[in-house]
Amino acid sequence: MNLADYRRAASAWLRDNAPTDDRPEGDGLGRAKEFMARLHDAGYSGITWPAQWGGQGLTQAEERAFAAEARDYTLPTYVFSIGLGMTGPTLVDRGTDAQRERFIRPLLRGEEIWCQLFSEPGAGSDVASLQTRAVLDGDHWVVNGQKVWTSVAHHADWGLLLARTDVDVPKHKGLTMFVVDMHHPGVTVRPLKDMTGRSNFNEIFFDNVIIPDEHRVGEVNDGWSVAVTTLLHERLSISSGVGMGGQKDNPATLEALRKVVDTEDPLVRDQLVELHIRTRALALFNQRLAQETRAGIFPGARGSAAKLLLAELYMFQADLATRLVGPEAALADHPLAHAISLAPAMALGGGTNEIMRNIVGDRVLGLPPEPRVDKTVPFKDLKVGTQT
Amino acid sequence: MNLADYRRAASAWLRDNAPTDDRPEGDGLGRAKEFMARLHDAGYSGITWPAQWGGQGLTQAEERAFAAEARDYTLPTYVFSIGLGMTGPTLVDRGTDAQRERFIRPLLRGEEIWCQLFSEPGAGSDVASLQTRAVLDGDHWVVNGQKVWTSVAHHADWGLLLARTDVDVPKHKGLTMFVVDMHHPGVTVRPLKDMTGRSNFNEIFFDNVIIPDEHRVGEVNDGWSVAVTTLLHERLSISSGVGMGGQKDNPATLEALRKVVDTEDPLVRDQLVELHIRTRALALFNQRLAQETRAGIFPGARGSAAKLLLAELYMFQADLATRLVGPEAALADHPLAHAISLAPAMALGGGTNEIMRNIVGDRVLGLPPEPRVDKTVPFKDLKVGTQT
Amino acid sequence: MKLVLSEEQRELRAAVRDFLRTASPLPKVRHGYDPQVYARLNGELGLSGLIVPEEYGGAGAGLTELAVALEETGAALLPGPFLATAFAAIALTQVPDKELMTGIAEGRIAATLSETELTLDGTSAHGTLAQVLSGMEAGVLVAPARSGDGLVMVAVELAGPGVTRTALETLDLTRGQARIELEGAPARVLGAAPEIGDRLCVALAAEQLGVMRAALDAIVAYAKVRVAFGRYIGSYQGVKHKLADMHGKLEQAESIVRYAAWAADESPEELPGAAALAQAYVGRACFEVARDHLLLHGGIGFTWEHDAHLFYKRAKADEVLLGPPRIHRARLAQLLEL
Amino acid sequence: MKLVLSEEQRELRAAVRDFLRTASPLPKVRHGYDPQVYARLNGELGLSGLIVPEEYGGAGAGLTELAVALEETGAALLPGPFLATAFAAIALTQVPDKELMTGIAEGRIAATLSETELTLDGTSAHGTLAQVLSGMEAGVLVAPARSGDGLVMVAVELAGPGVTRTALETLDLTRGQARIELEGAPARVLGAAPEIGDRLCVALAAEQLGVMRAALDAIVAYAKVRVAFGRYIGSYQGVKHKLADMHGKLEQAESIVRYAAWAADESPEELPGAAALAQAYVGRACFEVARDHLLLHGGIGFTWEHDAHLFYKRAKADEVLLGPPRIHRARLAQLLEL
Repeated sequence: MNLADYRRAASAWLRDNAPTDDRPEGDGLGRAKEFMARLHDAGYSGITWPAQWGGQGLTQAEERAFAAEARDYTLPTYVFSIGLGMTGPTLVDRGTDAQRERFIRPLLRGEEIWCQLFSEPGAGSDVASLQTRAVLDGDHWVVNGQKVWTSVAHHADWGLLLARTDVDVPKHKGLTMFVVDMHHPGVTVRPLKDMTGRSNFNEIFFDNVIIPDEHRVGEVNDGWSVAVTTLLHERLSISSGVGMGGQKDNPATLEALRKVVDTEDPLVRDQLVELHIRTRALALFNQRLAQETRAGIFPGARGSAAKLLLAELYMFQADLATRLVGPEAALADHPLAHAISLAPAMALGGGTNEIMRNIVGDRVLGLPPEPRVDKTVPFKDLKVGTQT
Repeated sequence: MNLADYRRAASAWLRDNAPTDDRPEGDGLGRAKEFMARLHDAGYSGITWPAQWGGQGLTQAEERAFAAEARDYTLPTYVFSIGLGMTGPTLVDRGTDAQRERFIRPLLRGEEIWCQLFSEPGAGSDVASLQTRAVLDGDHWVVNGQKVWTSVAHHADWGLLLARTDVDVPKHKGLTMFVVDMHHPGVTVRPLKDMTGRSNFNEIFFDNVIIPDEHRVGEVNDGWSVAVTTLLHERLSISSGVGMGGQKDNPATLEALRKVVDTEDPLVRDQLVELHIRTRALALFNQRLAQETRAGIFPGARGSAAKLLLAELYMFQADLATRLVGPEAALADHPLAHAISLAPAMALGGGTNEIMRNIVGDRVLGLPPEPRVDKTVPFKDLKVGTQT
Repeated sequence: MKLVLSEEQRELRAAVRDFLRTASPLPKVRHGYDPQVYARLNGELGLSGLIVPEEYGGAGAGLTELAVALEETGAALLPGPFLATAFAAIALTQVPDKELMTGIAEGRIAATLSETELTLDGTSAHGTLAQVLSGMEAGVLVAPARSGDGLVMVAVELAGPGVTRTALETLDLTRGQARIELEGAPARVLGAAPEIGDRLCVALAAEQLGVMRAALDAIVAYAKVRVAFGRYIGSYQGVKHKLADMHGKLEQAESIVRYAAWAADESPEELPGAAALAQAYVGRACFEVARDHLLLHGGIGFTWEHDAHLFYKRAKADEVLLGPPRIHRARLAQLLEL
Repeated sequence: MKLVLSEEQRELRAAVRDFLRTASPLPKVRHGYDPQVYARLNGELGLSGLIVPEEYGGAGAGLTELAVALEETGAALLPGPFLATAFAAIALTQVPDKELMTGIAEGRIAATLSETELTLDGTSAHGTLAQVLSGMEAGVLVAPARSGDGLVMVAVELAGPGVTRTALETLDLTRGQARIELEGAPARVLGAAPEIGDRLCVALAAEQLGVMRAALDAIVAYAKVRVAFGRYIGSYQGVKHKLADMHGKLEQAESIVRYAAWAADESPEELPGAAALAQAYVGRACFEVARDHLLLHGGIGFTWEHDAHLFYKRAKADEVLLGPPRIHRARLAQLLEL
């Protein structure tokens, strides 16, 4: 099938099968799982994944074609996004054949839900300084510790867990990657309320959780290299979404604001012009990155510049909007009160602005690295987390 | 004499003796020297300096009283300012009695002019990495190297010179301070043109310049501690001037701009309001620091915050002014063309903005220091200046 | 011009700070208004009577002293009607009323102020006030009202007849508002409506100064103990330089607040410009510092459990409390005769 | 919409860049306009004829290609009338004139453009043009003139009678202006005056993109070799983070310039908004980057001898070249129907 035919077929399938109601009442999860099974049956789940493990074995071209058609729909795939975007690709790249055989197909069919367990309260930007311990006991590992900022963990069947297995070596060299059963009785999932008052993330506590050694991914103490694979997939899946739409419901856009503020005031108008300028500047940058990608120029770390600019734009626009609207914007049920509470999210998730600036400086501009004090010290002697 | 009497006397003396014309034609230097001699005869030069060496032996109170009276005049003391503000106080603090006897009185009477020779092309913010060498040869030192950013050097009789006397020890530990005769044939003074096209500074080249050992200030290899004394006096004399006036001739102030821009335009008005806000915010901060100083609260490193803000304000206002005025501002003879060329000066002289932020972070906020790679390495093994 | 606190004013500050540290520590402010703390604040420290003239049982102090107190209640994110009562007291210093003044000075009466005009028909007031600060906690409303005699200042008992109050949750978890409808509520005329907007600007700026100082202190303290990549985050210039810039804003904000409070007490002709400057500069600086303090905390700053968002939200709510901030800039333009 | 250069356009860029690297390196630009370099630029590379239609001996390319060339002449701070001639050529594409077009395409004629209206009396033009870009180097002036037939575009020989030129030094050492007085100067009518302001905005933005790219490249290179306190300055976050932010501005500026040039060539209805955006964003970003590139050089950046101030001054002169920058924002407000 040539690409145009592929795209037409995808378009037709989506027209017939995509849910029209993107916020189904009742058993949303059940219906999402049903949809994923149908998506897989139709050949649109795991388009580029190896056919041997349940994928379609096609190319990026087909994946992009499907994504382009799907852009007009809101598919109920959020709960599967960690599995599809991060943990699945990691297993495809680095898992054993037995692991791929066991996990990939149920993941692509939506039968099993995945989460990712890297960040900890004391290890955010600096994930490699994590403290959750896994200790080998015969043919299994015993895990104790705490993870945080975990999406969809309350629905998850499996988690991709990075844990410390050796404290006598430098921090990057004593980590190992595992697949952990989220239904193990030692796993506690607790919703984490964020500053908007909602709970989009979880905290996970591990209390003597057992993991069989065959659920280890990669070699013992080589977990950091596996994590780098996962984080690369994460970055790709974030940067591809940056700035493309996603502002439809935002009450702080120019289109939303022009309806509610006094555009007779020249100063208000000029502020809206500033918002327009910044929004267009970033949107055009993102479109250029997308065009370059299609032309085979891989954006690499330049995506981090786009992510940084997006974080700044979200903050700027919510801040501006509340100032333009005035006292009303401070009422809890005003959309801008939620928007200003949510505004820091983009700057704090997926790497802070400071981390993004380091990435752009180091990898795009090729600037000399900061001297590192943490790469050679045994982990047990290293300062980590919060210390006085 | 009580303070009020002192002040009245100073006021009367200034009324009778201060030059009315602040830009005398012809032999300005000669007349400046005459004025300094009269100032010293009247007891107003070196008010707080020890009487033994030619000062008046009075207190800060008298000095402040005289300064307050003098504020209304433009005294022709610029050419003596390095001696009075930096090198003189250093000799008073750290010189030998013979040096004080020889140098202080002529300095206070304006008979001899001084410059300071610390900065080098490869050692700006990081003065201690300087490379000018002084080698002991019997009872004298032989100096070779280059200094830069030296004010009034073309008039100077003497210079306070910081040079490297040992390269086998870490950089701070191999420096020695000297008094150098600026009339020595090995000294070449060359005006340094800055980006405004004017020459307010000099470059100084030393080619086998001889300094007798009795002109060494402080111990051999203890020059850094002497330099710290000088820099402390420099900082005091800069921060006391920060933001106090000095904007009279600036074409980028609100008062100057309101006469030349279209204040009918609400956007122009709002930009002028922004300029007013920033100017007032800093002016009030400086006034508060001054009031605190008078109340005995020493501002310390907080003066660096004021200096940083002033550097930013100068840059902001010249930039804003040129935008408001438009194409005309780009004509070489428009005052704003000079203003925008001069605007970076405050950010680059007396410590860059980055250095100021470090000082505020470290000394005002007490933040942990940057790890240092340059404090323990022998100078000869240290990266300095510009290197590929 | 006086920009430095006197010995007495520093003592006042220390007293309020010490009191709040134990009586209203940060973990407590999430639970909202505690009338007991409020009673002690007014009783033991006499804060509510600070600017009430001595003849009415107050301390007869000026806005300079009130600013010192508000800076501390701001830094503590004190919940409840302290700012609202201060606003009302500011109005009452211009139209003195023995009953209210004495009640406020004794801490018996919590009041609030609205700048929206009511209509006054004889002794009954009508009107809808969309957003009244601490409107649920206050017992008395002071507001301008249009009557046959022109614009007057009236006092309305909020627990009395003809008053409907609806609690409004706000962005600021520590301090709510209320919608108040008056349909023939008994109103007492206090006098001709005075010009008090400038003083409200100064009082709010003092609270904002406290909020920004506390936010900066919090993130500076965190930067000294939080480690990333084996170093305290405060040792990275990326963090350090931002904190230095925040310090610069704080220094300037404090200078402006001291100046504006001094102008309110000593130099009425400078007050309008000083007050507009205070809101234009300090309101913005306060939010920027609170924002950056939150962002520099990293992920933990985004959690509900952490206090960072409380400062962030108070700063934003304060920034728009007296109207869209551009009104203060517009006023400056007018005062500068631009 | 096309935001990525084609193979052909990349080749053009490489050719111009290579040529300028050897023919007009930075140390040379202080000496000002070199007619020989200019002749080779137009001869060997045919740059002056880039947008001249093929029938007049040009390459018949679009603003997209002209933008590529201007980015490189901007990056090299090329002195002389290249931008001025490009401005004039942009006007001439709307009112084609064989003699001028051919002359420009062949590199014989350097021209300039003024947007100030002259008055036309028969065939003689009158008026005072306060600031004409490269007015001393250009041989022909293209300008709108008010005549009995309405607003027309005219061409005036600047070396001819009735013309008084006064050289004006500007902030930008690499490019001067002139005051031009026309008192009955012979003028040739080219046609009705077209709307060309948008295209001028795009062309200038392309030059500004080059200036900012070169400035950023220069300071990035310096940050890799300059040492302070034993470390390369580019390893300090204080420097690194600022450079990262400058990179973000550059990426956005490039995206806008590509878009605006595409709109000029392919999507006329988008051009006005794209052009105003280009000046509003790129003009500002260019100066900010040039400013920070100078400041990050430290003291050496303040010296006359160093090149940093050349970029800084070009960036500022360019920012105000087409008027106070607020006019571009005002136009955006109008186009957005705000």
